[in-house]
Amino acid sequence: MSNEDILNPKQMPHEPEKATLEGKNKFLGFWFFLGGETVLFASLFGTFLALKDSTAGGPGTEELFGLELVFVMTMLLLTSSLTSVYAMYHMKNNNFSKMMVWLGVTVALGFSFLGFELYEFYHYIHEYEFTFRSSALGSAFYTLVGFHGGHVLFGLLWIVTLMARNAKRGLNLYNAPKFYVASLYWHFIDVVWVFIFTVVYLMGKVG
Amino acid sequence: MSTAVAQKKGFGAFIWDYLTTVDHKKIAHLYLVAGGLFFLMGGLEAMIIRIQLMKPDNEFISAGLYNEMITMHGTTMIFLAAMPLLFALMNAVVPLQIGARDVAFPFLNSLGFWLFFFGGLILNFSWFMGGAPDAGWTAYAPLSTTSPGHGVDFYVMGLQISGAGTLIGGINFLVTIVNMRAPGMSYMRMPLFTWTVFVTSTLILFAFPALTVGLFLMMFDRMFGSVFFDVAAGGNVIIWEHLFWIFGHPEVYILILPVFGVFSEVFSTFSRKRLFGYSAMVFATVLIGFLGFMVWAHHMFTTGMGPVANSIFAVTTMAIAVPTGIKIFNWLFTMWGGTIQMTTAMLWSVAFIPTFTIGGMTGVMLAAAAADYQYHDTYFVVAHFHYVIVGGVVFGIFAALHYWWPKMFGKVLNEKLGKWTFWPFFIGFHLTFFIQHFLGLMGMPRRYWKFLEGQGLDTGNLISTIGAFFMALGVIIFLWNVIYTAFKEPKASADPFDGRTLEWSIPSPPPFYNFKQTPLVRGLDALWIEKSEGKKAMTPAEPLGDIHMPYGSILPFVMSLGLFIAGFGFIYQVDNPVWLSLVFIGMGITLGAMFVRSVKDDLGYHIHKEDLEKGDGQL
Amino acid sequence: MKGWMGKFRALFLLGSLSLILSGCGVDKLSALKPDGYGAELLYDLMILSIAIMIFVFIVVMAIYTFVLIRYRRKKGQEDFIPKQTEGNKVLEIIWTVIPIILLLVLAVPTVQAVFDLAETSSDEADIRIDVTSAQFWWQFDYAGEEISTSQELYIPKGERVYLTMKSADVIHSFWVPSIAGKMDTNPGDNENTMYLEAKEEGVYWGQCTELCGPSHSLMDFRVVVVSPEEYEQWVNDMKNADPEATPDTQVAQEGQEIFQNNCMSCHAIGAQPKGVGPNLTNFGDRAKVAGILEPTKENIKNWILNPNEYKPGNTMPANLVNEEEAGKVAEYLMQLKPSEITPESAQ
Amino acid sequence: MTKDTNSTPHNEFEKAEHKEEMKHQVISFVMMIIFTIAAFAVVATDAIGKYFAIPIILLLAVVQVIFQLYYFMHMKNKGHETPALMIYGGLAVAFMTILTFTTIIWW
Ligand code: HEA
Ligand code: HEA
Ligand code: HEC
Ligand code: CUA
Ligand SMILES: [Cu+2]
Repeated sequence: MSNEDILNPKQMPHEPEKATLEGKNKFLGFWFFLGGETVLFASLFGTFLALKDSTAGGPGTEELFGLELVFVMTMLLLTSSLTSVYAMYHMKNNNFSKMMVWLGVTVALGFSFLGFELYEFYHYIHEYEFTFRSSALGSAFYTLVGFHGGHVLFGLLWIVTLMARNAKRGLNLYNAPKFYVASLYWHFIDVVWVFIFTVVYLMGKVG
Repeated sequence: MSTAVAQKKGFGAFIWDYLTTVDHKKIAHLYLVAGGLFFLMGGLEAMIIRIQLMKPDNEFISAGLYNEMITMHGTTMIFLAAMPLLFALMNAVVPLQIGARDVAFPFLNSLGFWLFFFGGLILNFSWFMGGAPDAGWTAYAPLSTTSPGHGVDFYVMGLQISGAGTLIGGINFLVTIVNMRAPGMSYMRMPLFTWTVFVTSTLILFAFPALTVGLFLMMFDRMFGSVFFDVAAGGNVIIWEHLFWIFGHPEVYILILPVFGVFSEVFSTFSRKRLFGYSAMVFATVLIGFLGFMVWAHHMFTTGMGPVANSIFAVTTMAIAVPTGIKIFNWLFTMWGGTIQMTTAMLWSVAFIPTFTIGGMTGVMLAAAAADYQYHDTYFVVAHFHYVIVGGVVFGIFAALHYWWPKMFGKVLNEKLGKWTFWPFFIGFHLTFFIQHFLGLMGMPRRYWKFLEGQGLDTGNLISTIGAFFMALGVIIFLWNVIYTAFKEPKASADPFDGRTLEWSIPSPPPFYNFKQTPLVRGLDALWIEKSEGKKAMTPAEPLGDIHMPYGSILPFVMSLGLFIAGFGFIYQVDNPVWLSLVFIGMGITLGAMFVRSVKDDLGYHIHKEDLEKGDGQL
Repeated sequence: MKGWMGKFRALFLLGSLSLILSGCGVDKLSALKPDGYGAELLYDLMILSIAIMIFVFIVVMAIYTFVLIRYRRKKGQEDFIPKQTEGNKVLEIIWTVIPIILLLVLAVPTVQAVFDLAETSSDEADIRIDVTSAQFWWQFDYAGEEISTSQELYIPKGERVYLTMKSADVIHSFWVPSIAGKMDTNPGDNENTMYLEAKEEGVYWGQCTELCGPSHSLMDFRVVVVSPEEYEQWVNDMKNADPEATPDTQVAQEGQEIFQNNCMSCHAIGAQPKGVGPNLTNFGDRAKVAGILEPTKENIKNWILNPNEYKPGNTMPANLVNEEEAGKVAEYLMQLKPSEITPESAQ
Repeated sequence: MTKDTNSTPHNEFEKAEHKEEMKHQVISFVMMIIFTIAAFAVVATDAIGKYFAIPIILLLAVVQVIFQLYYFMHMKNKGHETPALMIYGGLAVAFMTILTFTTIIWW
């Protein structure tokens, strides 16, 4: 396939993200990466679980967590997962402008999630003096949740860059895999969050 | 558009070419040179260790320096020598063996190398910046978290950065092997080396993230005041041990599996026989990889995990002897009935069998959890792992270098010097490490700066030290051989060893696009099949056409350099927040380069059919 | 365990193997010269595993030697193409099944030994000792007896002594090769347990086997095994030791005063209070100073003046007292001999 | 260069197929929301004892994740065999890691 065909495809194929060898490689490589990320988060979850009762006299999970905030955050992130699915739906239908709209919504939801998260941290630090350094639980909590937050932030920057970069070009076989892979990343972040709200917050609340 | 070969324009252009290359064959050279230099460093450290232990109560180096020496020796050898040397082989050979023009991600391939390289540099800079890490290559907390100075910080940053490179490399090879095989090469027709690389890459993918997390926790504890390993604030030091070994045990199979692949190729080539029990070999490789994740706690039998855990991990560990045994016997039976030609590569491989068997057997002895209460942290363990690592990995790397040197550099290494490399190293190796089994049992713990008089350990240690000098001699002869070969040996043919796999079907060294036409694979040992049917070359799977090639790029170098700079910032911001500026500068460079990478289209170029027809690789 | 081991011992191979190996190393230090229940159990396990390994090795080497001699390419065979065999099901099954059987033979006694050695005390009457490690010394507190020693652990022959182990700083590991296997001492609440059961009297070497800092290799200690009667007497003597007792000589008395003024912040004499340095109650009876030096006055004096020269990185400050004072303190310390029972009694 | 390629002709059949898939995805989204609410409800109302609540919410999480992976991330589609293998590999290692860490002081 010539470069011209990739940048200006005469017709979009069925699965534009896997139409070129580069696309196929990117697709597969990214899934592998997610396999590795699974272990990364497992190690963090393991550490958190091992330290979840090590409060060193400070506040414990039951005392700290409020479910309302977490519920709102969860809804935001879950919804953003759906909106990115919509974006990919439009990508497959070769409808670039709609894809951009949905990605925009995704980004907005993602940022509001982050906002809530920052507020949550602020709240713990100022109301409870529960910090990264105050107890092993604190270290483990901020590290696990912070790593997830970092992933959210990175995902947002990534999607925004992609959108800005391709706003004028439209969809082609060169950038379709990039959009697709970014959306996979976004879903993965959501998967991790499902476990965070279950294992950290809900189980922490149960005690 | 044939810009990729911009060399022969002087030294500057030559350097620039390597800094920007994304060609897997050149990246292999980079890995080889960098890994080789680090091997010499690690070897030098080993010599210093052995000199210190030459006689009882020796004061050759101080206690603190000794701990730095063993830490750097272990870390350097494992992360900066053995792994990169294996990556050199993987890069040089895998794409050729599967009939591919390149790896799946040429850009990332180069990024992986530079990350490793700069990570290794950071680690070794510690020598000049107030002291190297001194908590052992295992860096157990809280010794590591409370170690004064910045030594351990260098360990953390260095491994974090080079670890990222390794992970990238692993993913690259996985995708390459899954997606880029030539037509006809089904999984069960892949050469065994490619298979082992595949499994090794999977292990990298699943093992390294555990190390990444462990290093982050340690970094946070040391640099940002978290308390994961501070028992006073509820921390738990055993977490590090688990995370380290969840990574660490698979790591040793990451090291050994590729050389198992090498030996499979060498045995079969120089016996002129198909590998005996190919499918069993593949199965055994996968099984070793799989079991490798269920045994890590055998390094922690004396940690106090309790009898149930110890028993479970003892039994799973022993189980690994079975697939490994399958391999040993299959190699023996590959030679059985063959016609064995004792080239240097074959000599290293033949020497590997008894050596590794001894190492594996002491491994199984260690796996007997209760008995490990006696062996653990003694020289018995040191003997075990040098038997498998030196007798397995290093022998394997030597075998591979002698075997694939013509493919990498176009000349066959001098055979006579090759044998002169082998014998001192082989004899020296057994002198050094065999006696250490007994030293351990006689009560000599490892990581001992000095042993005292009157403990009956004097003779054994002296013998061990003498052996190390023989090994050094072997290495020096090898270096001489490299130089000698470069100047004195004639150019090698495409297939100097009567090879069986695809890499021998193209010129030595191959043109930068590897295969003019992608070959059609008709079975295991693809080239051998064609040769045994009297054909000279592979049947192409496609008509001659344009070849797509990636552009080179300096960005991987820049990204890694940024992290290198940021690394120093992270290390020193503890002393003075001013250093945080380095973090911002460094991260800025890296993120900037990433940004450039993502907004600039890079589709590569095409070599045109007409140019290909004109000359063989003379572009 | 003992039962089937007895049968194995009878085997000539194992017997001679044991003989050869037991020639290795120094008494009371080598794991190959077991004098305790644990060490013997593990020694038997080691011999069994070595025997299995030798068997495997012989098989591998037999095939190996044959192949290399028989199938070496000879002159005139340059063009010979051997038959390309794919494999052999029967052979492959054989070399899968036989190792599995051998490993089972090893695994069963391994698991038994692991559980055997994990036994903990259930009886108040047992001797129980708390072991605390610190950079680079050991403290032993005898539970229920109000006795503390450092560097030297006294235990009675033939009795099980249960240890509860922890660390005051980094991880260390407690190993007395001739009596039992090793066990780590972890910081925090992560206490470990093990037991010692010595079968011969004597002074055994103990070592720290987990890298713990510069003087890791110098963190030696002794286990003094005496007869049960002597142990009884030692416990009594130690309990009755008077930390305040005035020494006989003038020099020593001065030494005592200097000691009380400069050193008591870290070192205790008598069980209380616990210090950040070794307990010196029976220092005069020690076989070694700081675990490594001969107990001469000169050595003690030099140690007090500059401990870091002998054990790099240890936490005792240098030059707390001047040279003359150090001599006096040494004199005093050497007179701290609360008991008749000393390492010499353990012969 | 085309600014917006959505004017290019596109296979009607494929469009229908995408629509069908989208429908599944919306259904799974609704299910996920329901599961989430259920999990929060279990904890918030304290209706069930601790020993039942934890397994239940974990189960709900696992089901949700399966929806994410199979529907949102298309793992159910063909061409995802290798990704599935890798994710399961990762999950296996993850499972073992977490198992040890939750029982870090073994029994
Ligand atoms: C390349 C590296 C490599 C390899 C391949 C191995 C292979 C094995 N290792 Fe080793 N090991 C290390 C590198 C390696 N190891 C390192 C670096 C350490 C120390 C780390 C540190 O603490 O610093 C270590 C430590 C180590 C320990 C911890 C010791 C301790 O600290 O107390 C244990 C315990 O079980 C162990 C076991 C094994 C086993 C069972 C194998 C098996 O895979 C071996 C299998 C092979 C065979 C058994 C031989 C061939 C088989 C046959 C011929 C069939 C028949 C055999 C039988 C029936 C027995 N190793
Ligand atoms: C790939 C891994 C690898 C390799 C190849 C080696 C190779 C060697 N190792 Fe070691 N080793 C480890 C991995 C490895 N090692 C690890 C992981 C540890 C544990 C560390 C820890 O406890 O934390 C260890 C520990 C270790 C110890 C124990 C230290 C202790 O516990 O106190 C000893 C002691 O003998 C030793 C010796 C040697 C020797 C003599 C070699 C020889 O084979 C080396 C041969 C090579 C040379 C001799 C190079 C020769 C070249 C020159 C001399 C020229 C130099 C010139 C220039 C620089 C221009 N190693
Ligand atoms: C800050 C605490 C501290 C002070 C003060 C201190 N010591 Fe020590 N001392 C130690 C520690 C810790 C050790 C153990 C060192 C080692 O073995 O690693 C030790 C060891 C010793 C030993 C060897 C003990 C043995 O068990 O064999 C002697 C003797 C000794 N000190 C004497 C003295 C004298 C005399 C003084 C006062 C002049 C003194 N110490 C002051 C901390 C201290
Ligand atoms: Cu204490 Cu080593
Ligand atoms: Cu291991």
